[in-house]
Amino acid sequence: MDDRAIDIARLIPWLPALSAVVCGVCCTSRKLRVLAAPVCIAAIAAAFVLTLKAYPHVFDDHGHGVFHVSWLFTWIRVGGFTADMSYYLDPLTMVMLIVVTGVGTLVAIYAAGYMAGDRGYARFFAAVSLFIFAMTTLVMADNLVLLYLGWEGVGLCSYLLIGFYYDKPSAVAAAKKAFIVNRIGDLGFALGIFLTYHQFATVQFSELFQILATQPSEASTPVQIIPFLLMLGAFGKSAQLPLYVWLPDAMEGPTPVSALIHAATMVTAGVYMIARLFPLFELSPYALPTVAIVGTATALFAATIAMCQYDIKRIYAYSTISQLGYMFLGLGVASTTAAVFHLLTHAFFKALLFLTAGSVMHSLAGQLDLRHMSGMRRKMPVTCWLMFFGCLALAGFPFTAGFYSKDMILADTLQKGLTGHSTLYTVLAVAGLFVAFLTAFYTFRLWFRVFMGPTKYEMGQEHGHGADHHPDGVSSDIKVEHHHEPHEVNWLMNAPLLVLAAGALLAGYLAHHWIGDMIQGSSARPLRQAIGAHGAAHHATLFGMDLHLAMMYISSVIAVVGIATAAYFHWLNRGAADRVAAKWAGLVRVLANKYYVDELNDSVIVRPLRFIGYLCFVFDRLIIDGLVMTVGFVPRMFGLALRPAQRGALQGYGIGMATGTAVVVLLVLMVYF
Amino acid sequence: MHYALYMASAIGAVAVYMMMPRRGYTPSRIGGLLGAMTLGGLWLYLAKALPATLGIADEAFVYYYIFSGIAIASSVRVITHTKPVYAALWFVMVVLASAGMFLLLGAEFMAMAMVIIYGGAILVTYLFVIMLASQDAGEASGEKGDYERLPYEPVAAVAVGFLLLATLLVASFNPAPANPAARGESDERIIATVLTDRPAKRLAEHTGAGVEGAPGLPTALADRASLYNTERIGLDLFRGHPLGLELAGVILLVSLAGAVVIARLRVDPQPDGGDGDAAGRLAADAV
Amino acid sequence: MPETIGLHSFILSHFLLTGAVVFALGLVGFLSRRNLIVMFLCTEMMFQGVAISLVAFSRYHANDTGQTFVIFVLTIAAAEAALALGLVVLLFRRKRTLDALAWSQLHG
Amino acid sequence: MNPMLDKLSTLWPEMTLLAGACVCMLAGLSGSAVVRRSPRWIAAVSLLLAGLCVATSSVAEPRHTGAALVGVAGLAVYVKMAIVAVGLLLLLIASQVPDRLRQTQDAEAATGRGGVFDPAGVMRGEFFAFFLLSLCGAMLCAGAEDLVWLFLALELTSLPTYVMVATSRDRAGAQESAVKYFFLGAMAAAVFLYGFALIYGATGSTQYDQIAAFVHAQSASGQALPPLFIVGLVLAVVGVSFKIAAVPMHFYAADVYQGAAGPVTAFLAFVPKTAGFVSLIGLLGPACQANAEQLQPVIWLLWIMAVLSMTVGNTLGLLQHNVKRVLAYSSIAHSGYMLVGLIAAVAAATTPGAVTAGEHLGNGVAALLFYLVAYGLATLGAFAVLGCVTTDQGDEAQTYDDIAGLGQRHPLLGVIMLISVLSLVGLPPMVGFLGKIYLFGSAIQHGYIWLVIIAVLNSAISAVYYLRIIGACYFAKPNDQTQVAVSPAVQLGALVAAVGAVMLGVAGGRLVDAARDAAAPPDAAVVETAPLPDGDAESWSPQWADTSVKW
Repeated sequence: MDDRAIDIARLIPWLPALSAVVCGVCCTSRKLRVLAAPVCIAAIAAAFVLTLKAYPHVFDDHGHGVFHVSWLFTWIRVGGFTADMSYYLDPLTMVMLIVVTGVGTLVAIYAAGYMAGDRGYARFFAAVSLFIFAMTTLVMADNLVLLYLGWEGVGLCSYLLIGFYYDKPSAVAAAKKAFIVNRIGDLGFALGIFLTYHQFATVQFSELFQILATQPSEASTPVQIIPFLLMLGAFGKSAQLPLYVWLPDAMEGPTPVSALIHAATMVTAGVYMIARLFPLFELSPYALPTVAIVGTATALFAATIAMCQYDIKRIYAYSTISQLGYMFLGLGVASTTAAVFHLLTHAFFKALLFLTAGSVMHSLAGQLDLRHMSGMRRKMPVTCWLMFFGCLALAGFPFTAGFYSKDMILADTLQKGLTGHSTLYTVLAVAGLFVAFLTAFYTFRLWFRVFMGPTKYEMGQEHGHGADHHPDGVSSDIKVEHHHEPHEVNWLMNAPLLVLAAGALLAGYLAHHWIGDMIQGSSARPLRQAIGAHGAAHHATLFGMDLHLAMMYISSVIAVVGIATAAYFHWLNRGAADRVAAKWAGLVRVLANKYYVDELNDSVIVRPLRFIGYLCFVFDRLIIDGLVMTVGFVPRMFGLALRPAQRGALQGYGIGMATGTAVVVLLVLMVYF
Repeated sequence: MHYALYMASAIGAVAVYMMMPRRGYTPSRIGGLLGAMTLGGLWLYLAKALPATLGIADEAFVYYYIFSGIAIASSVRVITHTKPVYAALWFVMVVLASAGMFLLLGAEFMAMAMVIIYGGAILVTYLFVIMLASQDAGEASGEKGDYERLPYEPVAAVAVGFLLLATLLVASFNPAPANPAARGESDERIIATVLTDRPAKRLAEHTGAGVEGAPGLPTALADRASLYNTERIGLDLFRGHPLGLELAGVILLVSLAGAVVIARLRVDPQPDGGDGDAAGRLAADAV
Repeated sequence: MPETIGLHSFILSHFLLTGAVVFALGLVGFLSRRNLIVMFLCTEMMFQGVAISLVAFSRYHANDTGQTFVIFVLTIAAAEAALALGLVVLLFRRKRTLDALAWSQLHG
Repeated sequence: MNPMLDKLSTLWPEMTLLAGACVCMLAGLSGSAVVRRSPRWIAAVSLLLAGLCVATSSVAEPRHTGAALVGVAGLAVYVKMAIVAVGLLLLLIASQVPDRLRQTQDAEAATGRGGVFDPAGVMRGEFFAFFLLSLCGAMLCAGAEDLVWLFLALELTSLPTYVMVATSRDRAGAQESAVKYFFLGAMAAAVFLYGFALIYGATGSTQYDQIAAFVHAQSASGQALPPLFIVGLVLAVVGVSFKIAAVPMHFYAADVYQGAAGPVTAFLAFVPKTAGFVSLIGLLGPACQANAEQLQPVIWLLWIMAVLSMTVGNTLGLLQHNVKRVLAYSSIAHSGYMLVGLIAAVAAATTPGAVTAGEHLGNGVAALLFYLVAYGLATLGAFAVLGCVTTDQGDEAQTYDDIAGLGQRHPLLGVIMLISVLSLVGLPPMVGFLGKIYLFGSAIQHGYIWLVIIAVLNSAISAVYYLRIIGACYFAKPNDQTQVAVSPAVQLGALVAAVGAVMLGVAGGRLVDAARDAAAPPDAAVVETAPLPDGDAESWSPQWADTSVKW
């Protein structure tokens, strides 16, 4: 087999890097600005093509997965410590690369239309290119330190892109929050890397896996700590409890960014990292159950919050958190195949959902509030149906992409619970099913609210993105006319969505065997734990059926019921709201907001759930947010306590210095006498 | 012994604190008495353990108490006197007393150098600057001298200073044995290896030849079998630390040029020349 | 009993005591006196305390390095004094006071 | 031949700088306008010549093998090269400082109007002369083999900086920071001088090799080190830590950095710090002949200093609105990080058998030397950018508001600031990341897990205030109250620093190797020259896993 294509694969990260530089240059001149989008799209698309060319090379002649290490140049080589700029290519890498560069290309094409007219057009594409560079580096890294480089790189790009509209204070605050919360997670990750090196004397995956394969099953305590430290990093980046608080706020960024970074790619880095380092996580008997529990708790928590939100992007953000929770559940039950499969399908349908939400927002001048729009299907039919497909996939409607991947996770969990007679996993599986119901409900609540019912809408405050960001009145060369009338977006934006919609509908069916082969041929293959779905015999049955088949039936029913419930309350019986409002006019005046009354007609079944959602939301904002911010608060207090020492008097400083010296000498002498 | 040192430091701290100038009544005499008693008591306590052979002439050791007492008392006056001129003059006393101690220790050259360089040159500079400043300040502000009288946080300063002192004393009273390997070369050896022309000289003397054997060397030096302290220092300085000597020269050059640069830095007349500068500058630019 | 070369160790300690006291009093003066000139004088006094210790050590070990060191200490003291006094004069021209506390605009 | 004269032959770089300084001083007073403006060129030329001298100097065999932590000769060459390289960049960004003084401007204006040039008016020559002399002092610190020499070298490093600070700006703030820096520096000098005296008193010698021999004899006979020696060492270390602005001698840093002109602050953040760390390496070298048990108090001292420096620096930095003060506090924190490397080095040298760990990540001195350059580049870029922004009052940019929107107003300066700050944060691929990996890795190697946890925690805290700088540059409305004026020299200097920060971070192998060679223990010098096996890293060695976890 010739290695040419595999050698060319080394260029995958560097094409976007080059594009970032070119786009950076484009920033400086107004004339060059229009070039940014084509350059960026071309670079990412080229990276995608290279990925496809390299794809066949990660299999040996028998179709089994193999890995290649592709060395580029010496990065860090200090004594025995080696962390080079070199790439680890195996089937798992390929899956991730396809997602990153594939979705990346589509989002970039969409963004070329979406961002048109914005003052920061070139800056946006520079940051996106940089992001793709960092993300591809992350998934291709052959050692932990290079992975960390990508990890911090995507964090930085995320920071820069969340704060893209820097004249919005909320955007700046959200950017800062994202960065700081991620730093907390990264702290654990960095310590995990240090400890890994300390324990195994290498940070290179190939060597690490070799050592791990021969490790005795009883690992020492420091070794057992490593997965927990790494996990902290994964929880931060993939927005799991309690480090998820930054993700809902991150929606302040431009919508394509939300789709690309905060739904499809970056937030799945934590899932990827655990999958990549799966042998490490198997060393501790407590690591994977922890991952599973945190994942399920996050899925449940975020899904309930999503039920009570009105901002479209926020709903999707919480839904992303919830779906990431599923992936962690999958990892936690040693079903890496299912987790990565869900990662793949989720990338398609969530990117689709965000981008269609972006279209709605684009068309309604920034309006994102569910309560201010209705019946939009007549105004934007294409968007309507595209989003419908996305919603189907998210809700897990039979034979859509989300259906297959979610089922795989839930079935594997249940199987682990039933075969191992473990109450924990059974409970987790049931909780997962319940989340599936909530997901179907809130997904279609949104869709019915926006596209069904009578057509009415209120335009948002922003009169087009472009115009809004010209506080000084400078107009740009590229300008899209914004009618003050909702309209379908142009085909530059809709074309990539069609591809995504196809993926959202078909990826599950087409890929569910393929993904198994891919993962089993990579380092993410579970070595020690019982293999969930594939390759091993299925011991458990449910209702006399194969577990997977049973689970398909169950979740189909759940999805349909969820959708139906949503349809009843938010489409068919929506008029009830007005009737109630009319009858309780006084109360409405008291509430001063008719839209709360809209929700009055929720039945006894849904209302408690929604109420719990509100409670969770309050908990989220007050407790968890507060908790995370407290971490930043403690050093502040510390600083405040120290600050009086810096009062400015020369001799005050002298006394401080002399005291320090005297105390130090005294302590040293006390050691002696 | 450690406890005696700690206690002496503590009482000494109280004594110095009492002598610190303050707004109301300053019990400086009581403080001085207390301090003197502390020092005397400590010495008496230590005298019990004095060994038979001291390493310096036994009868001369009494001078240690005299010089040390003067040095310490003068140091206290340096930091408690409210008039800078007197503080500087008391510092001369410290220098003179330590010169005396240097003599006791057989360091004649250092004693003389100390008196000439410190007591003479440096202190005169200080006095000059003090005069320059206090003369001006006298007419500039009426409430002058408040900062002379009132020390900055005397409690903290004294506490910290004497805490450090206590630790230093404890360390000082546990010295390591002298390092025999570090012993300097003997005079004989130096004469034999470095001052090689000197034995020739003495040989010439013995043989009754003339004294002009070594040109440039005074007869008084040439015929000694041992070396003066000054000779030894000179030899050590030039043999052991020639680079240090060069470096010291460079540092003196730096301080010379630095003092010139600083002195000729222009200062705006406004008394509080802080951020008022900016306005002044803009106005000047406009003109 | 330590071998005595130049000076008995207990006598050495006596001289060290004087040196340490002068050093510490210099430190106290530096920290408490607010007149900039006196403050710097006090650092000279700290140097003086070091010089006493150095000469005593020199005798103790019966080598000359300590005394040579004192020469350099003297040189540095002179150099620092020249610079410091120049700076003090500059500061005095600026604020017409020698109070160290007058220079505490920078803080926080 | 006098051994001192042998030594003199290794001092060509210093002599070049000294000669350059003298020429600068003379040229600055010339009546010809062209000559009078030449000192910066003279300084640049003499720096280049000094670099040439360093590059061509044959590394003399260290006089005392096994005496110090490191071979003095290798260390000196590395440090001198680093000082020349960073010194050139500092010179670029500081080239305008004396010209900005109103005094200079007035004198030149008077000459331009046909008047006679008044040489007393300008201080260009002296400024660059002091610049060179201070660098010369820092170089001498690296070559010091004697406490007397070290004392003089430290003074030569600091005395010129006092003058540079005092004359860097017209403002009273400059003079305030000068008086604080000078007076507290004199006090610290007295402290470390006392420490030197006690070390001399305990060992009978001021020469490193003889001190090392004494400690070695003491250690071999199983006796405890004399308390006088330990106290002396502690006082010396604490006193010298004034130069590196580590706790407890850190108090002055923020005020002094704030008051001095930006380029001079950058100078203060690099040159005295380098001199201080090199001095600490030299001081601790002989002491490391003792075993770990005997030196435990000193290790604890360094541990406490490191942890407190990081924590104090970072937490105080959180509360600041003044960017210069933020960078000053970050400078304190970075000293703490570098002390981590020093602890690893002392642990390596005092634990038998661990010296070979220098082959791996365990070489704390190498890490420290590398980080010095990394920190120097990053901080230089940041201060240079700050120096380019002036407020309406004609003052330098100080607060976050002053640099608001810099990224939009001057993209190049914005990017330089971004890179510098990210390097200070320690984000890959900037050089600061590599430096931190190296530092913390060396400590991990010797089992200081908790120390590294505290350090990593601290660098996470620091991200908050560094982020605020980026936020101000990129996420804030451009401030109309400030002007951005960049001279080509400053731009070049800052740009080279920023590019260096990225390049060294991506491919810092050569510098790492250089640092490692510089830090190679003299005994192992022969072993070290063997080329590293390429590609194949060490296999998993079980004894590493056995390293006990220490604080």
